[in-house]
Amino acid sequence: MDLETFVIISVIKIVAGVIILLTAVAYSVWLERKVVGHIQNRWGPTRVGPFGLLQPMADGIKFLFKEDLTPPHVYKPLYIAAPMIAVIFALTSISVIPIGNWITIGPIHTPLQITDVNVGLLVVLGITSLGVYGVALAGWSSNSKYSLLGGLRASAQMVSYEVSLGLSLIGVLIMAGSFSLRDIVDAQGGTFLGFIPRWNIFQGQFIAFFIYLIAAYAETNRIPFDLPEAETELVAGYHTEYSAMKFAMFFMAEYANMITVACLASLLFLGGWHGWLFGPAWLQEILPVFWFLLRVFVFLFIYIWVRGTLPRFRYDQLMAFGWKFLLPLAIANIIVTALIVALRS
Amino acid sequence: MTPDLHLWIVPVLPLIGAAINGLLGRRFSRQAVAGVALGFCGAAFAMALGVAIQFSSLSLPYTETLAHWIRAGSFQADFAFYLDQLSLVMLLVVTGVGFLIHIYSVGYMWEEGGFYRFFSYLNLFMFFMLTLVLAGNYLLMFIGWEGVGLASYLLIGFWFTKDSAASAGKKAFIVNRIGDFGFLIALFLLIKHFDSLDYGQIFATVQHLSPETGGSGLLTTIGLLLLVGACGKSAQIPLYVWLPDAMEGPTPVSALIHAATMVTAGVYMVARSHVIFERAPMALTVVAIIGTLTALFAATIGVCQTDIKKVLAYSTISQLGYMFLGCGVGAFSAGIFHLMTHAFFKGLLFLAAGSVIHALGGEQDMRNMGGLRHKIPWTFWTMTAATFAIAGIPPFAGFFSKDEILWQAYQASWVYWLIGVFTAFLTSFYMFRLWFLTFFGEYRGAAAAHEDHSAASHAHGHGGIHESPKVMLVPLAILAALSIIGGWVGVPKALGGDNRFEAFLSPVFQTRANAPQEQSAEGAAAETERGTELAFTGISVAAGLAGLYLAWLLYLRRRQLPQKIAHVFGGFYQAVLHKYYVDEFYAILLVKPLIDGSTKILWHGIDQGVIDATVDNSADAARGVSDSIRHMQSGNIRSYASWVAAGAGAIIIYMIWIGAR
Amino acid sequence: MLHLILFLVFGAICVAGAVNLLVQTHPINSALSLIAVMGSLAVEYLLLGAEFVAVVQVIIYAGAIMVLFVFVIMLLNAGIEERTKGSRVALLVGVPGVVLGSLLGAWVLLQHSGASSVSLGAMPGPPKEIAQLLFHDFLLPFEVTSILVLIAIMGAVVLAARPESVHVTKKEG
Amino acid sequence: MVPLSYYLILSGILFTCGVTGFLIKRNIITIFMSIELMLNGVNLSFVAFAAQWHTLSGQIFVFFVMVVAAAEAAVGLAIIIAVFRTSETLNVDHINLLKL
Repeated sequence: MDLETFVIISVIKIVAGVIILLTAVAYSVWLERKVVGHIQNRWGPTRVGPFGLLQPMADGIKFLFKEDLTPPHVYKPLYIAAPMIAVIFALTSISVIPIGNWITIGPIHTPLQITDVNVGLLVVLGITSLGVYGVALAGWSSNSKYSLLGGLRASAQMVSYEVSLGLSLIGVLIMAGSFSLRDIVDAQGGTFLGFIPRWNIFQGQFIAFFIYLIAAYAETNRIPFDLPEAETELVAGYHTEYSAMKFAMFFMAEYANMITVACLASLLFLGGWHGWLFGPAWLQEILPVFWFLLRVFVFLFIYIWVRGTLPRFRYDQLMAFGWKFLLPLAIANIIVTALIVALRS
Repeated sequence: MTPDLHLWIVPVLPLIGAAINGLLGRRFSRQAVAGVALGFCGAAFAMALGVAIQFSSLSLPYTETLAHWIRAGSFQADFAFYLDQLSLVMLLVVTGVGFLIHIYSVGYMWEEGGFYRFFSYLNLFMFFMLTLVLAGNYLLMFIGWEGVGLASYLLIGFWFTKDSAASAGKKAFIVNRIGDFGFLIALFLLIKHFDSLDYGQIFATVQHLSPETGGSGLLTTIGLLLLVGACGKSAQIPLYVWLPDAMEGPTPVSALIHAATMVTAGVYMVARSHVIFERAPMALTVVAIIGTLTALFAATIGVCQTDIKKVLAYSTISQLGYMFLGCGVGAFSAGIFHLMTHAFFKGLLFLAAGSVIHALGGEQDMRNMGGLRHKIPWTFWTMTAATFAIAGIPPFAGFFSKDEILWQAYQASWVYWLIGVFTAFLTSFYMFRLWFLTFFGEYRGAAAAHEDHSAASHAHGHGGIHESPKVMLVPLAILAALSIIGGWVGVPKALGGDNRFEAFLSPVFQTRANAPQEQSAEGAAAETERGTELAFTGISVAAGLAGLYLAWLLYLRRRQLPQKIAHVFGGFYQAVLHKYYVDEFYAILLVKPLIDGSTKILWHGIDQGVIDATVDNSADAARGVSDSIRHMQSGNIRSYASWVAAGAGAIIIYMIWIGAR
Repeated sequence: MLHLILFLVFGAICVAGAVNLLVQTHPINSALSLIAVMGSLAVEYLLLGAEFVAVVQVIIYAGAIMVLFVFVIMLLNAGIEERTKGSRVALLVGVPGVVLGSLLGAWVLLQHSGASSVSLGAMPGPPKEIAQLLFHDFLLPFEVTSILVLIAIMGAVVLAARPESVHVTKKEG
Repeated sequence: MVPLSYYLILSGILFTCGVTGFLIKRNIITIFMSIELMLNGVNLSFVAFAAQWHTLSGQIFVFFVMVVAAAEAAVGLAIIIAVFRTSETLNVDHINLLKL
């Protein structure tokens, strides 16, 4: 493949990736409102389009056309930059995530992934870890006590849970022996005992998955760890002073992060795109994508389900839980996994 | 073939005891301390007996190397142990007598403070003495040599709160240093010329050398230097001055260290080095002369002493002189024989004296004693055995060994013999003087004793004159038995015996180059020799009996006579009473110049003027410079940082300059 | 060529960020400039083939250490730095001095190492080989640094904890 | 193809900026950041030399530097908080208790 083809294909992938991601973000918002509504015995959005399916469009239009309000006494450069930072890093991290196996369209044979980096997982982690700046700077530059408290909470919480999150993945890395997300998924192919798939979650990484799940909720500031935006105490936390499109950016960033996390969970623990393949050749190329999206959907559904079920933690509980329970557990998991792998080889 | 004896365990056992008592003894009860000390010492004795039992099956000399110690080029010194007949005799004497004295000490020291400390030191002494005796090379012997000096220092100064005891300890230590200095130089010479300190190697080399004629030569030098060391340790002229003062220590210490074992180390060393001495006739002659002079000299002083322990101390010096005389005339086995019997009866004498002192609550002056034979009969009878032994009355132990030495001395020169016999007479005299003054007549010290009783620092809790406890009497009895029969192993041929002791030791000493005695002892001359020997034996016995008679006459029958005699001899008596003013002489000649030199030159001149001044002035200079520089310390972090950066910049520029050159 | 262009672009960002760190009076701006420097340094590492180092640079430096800085700036609400005469003098004397020194150093380096050069992807740093080095050849230093970090954690907790208050919930990441 | 010296010059510039910042800045946090800048400059030359000599040891040293930097940041920032708590200022010119 020559350079021109490479550039063209990459641009196509990037555009497609962004569009798919933004659509997914929009509809996961819809999904959340709908599901939470049903959990709370309400209907959720119903007016715009059938089942309220056009509601995300309406929301987008509303955000675009509202007045962009800048409060006085804010530190303007950062006040403007903060939501951009948040959304940029949220969208960037999708670039190394594969959503399926290789596909062949005519003469072109390409992976379903914007770029395959051999330290892909670390790239995702690195970009995610930069996302905290959006929240922190937003909180500080707003020059409001609620925002500042939210920003402080967010940065402390995200830095703390990033440790557990990173450590929970090491077990998976030991099993796969690679940082490349594609290699990790490939390592989970096949079955053992005839019917159990070789997903990491079935290979002793259940505890790691559990840690990852909890840490991921904290990383994305979701209930039950949504302390930074706790409306009952901090009004709306770090985005109290934001409105219109800037607020929408934070919103998009949060849901994009959720999707990234869901993708990562599917890839690392749930066997990626492995699944039942049948039918003609073209179907066999598409089916992995379907299986992968199905997992992501399930994961997102659990996100929403948890939101509709659990109350919010207290701040000291949150910190104690992260440092005193999850971190030792993650380390223990690493030790046990490493021992097993070392003994097996 | 040869069984592994693990000789190293013998010295290490008392060391363990010393360590346990020294480190933990403070918390132990007295019974436990005594148990530990006796246990380890007794184990060493048992081990020594075991060695003796296996002895006949050994190929001698038996050597055992525990570990390498020093390796420098071709020179090598190991932790090696060496066992032959000589070592075995010493081993048995040291452990046996040492064990008995340990037992005795339990009773003697029971009331004293620092009980655990005493036994720790005593065991430590045993360790070093056994190291000295069993060492396989001169270096290890030197370790033991220094170690017994240390233990002796500690034990002499055991009552360190008493000024005289502390200074006596120091004196012993310092005088011994002079001897050790000679010993060390002898060792250096050995290393230089033989590249070894190992007995076997050195003796094997030396054996092939012919005797040195004339008064100089390597072996003579080494021999004389070794003799200096021996003189220090064995209290010979001119280094004997420490031993009388050493009586400040507890009496069992005097018995063990300053009579039976440590002071004989010099004799042992000379006997051990006989191969060297035999090829250095000049050195051997010096040994004999020094021995003779010491014997006579110390005996005369002993005549006038009134302190019971001092008499015994000078007696010890005198007897050591006998041993040197024996060695000096080439009769090493006779010297060792006398060493052994002396260990028995002199140890016994000290222990019995200790028992007397114990009975009188600390009284040591014979003028305050008298008539004690009914009050402390056990002590009296054991002491009697020892006194007869040392006086050379047959068939007590001392008779055989002393007679052997005198006979051998006569064969070398009649002068030695004459002085020896006169000394034997003096010995007999002052010993019976002691005996009569202590045990006969009537008691002269009642009032004094009672006053002492309350005032003496180590007075005993129960009043009156009393016999010592059993734990003290049993060793006395055993030693008394040994004093009586101990000499029978060496009954000379002249008296119908076969001198088994000399025969036993002969493998060690047979290597002598010139042995006129042995050559002449064989053959036709033997019969006439025997008659002469018998005659001489008669003379020495007569000398001993004469001493007994004179002592009886002067101190029991005609009590006023000694005063008159002292009056008649006037100046000489004063000189003898003051030990010939040797201490004063040393003080003027050696000690005072040393102290003055140290004070004026080393202290005021060098230490204060040069060393202190250097330190003081440099400190002053540093303070002056700091006073001006400290203003740089502004408290401003950035100014500090600037200095660091400037320094780093300077280094970088320098590096660039170096690189660009 | 592409390599040189990328190097120059991100090198320029580095230098600009570093200079901005000096010029800015508000610490948060300095911190953000430093993050920019670190990010572009990560790209420089990528150009040198050290992709693992590059990612770790982002995660640790930009993602953890600088977050800590920003956090502390926010916590202490550090204000704008005041200027005094001394600092102007330092600027007038120091900046030309620094520029001169840099030029001198650059000249020396150019003189003495002109021949050697690095090409794109010349030496990839695969994580496996790095792990082999880190956990095998450099195991002892690695363990020592881990103890260092442990001590640092405890030190930070002790230093930052308020002695009088019991419910200290703030954590240093 | 980029000459090694370019990387070294960039590293030197970063290091010099760090030194300068350390000397001219007054805010203790900024001073601290200058130190981090210096460390980054050094790291760059480590990686450049690692690429130059085709050995990974240089990269390993970068890790160690990072760990030390992290430890330093944790302790240093804790000290800054403690200092701020007692003296209510971050200006190093006002923190001069070490003065004579």
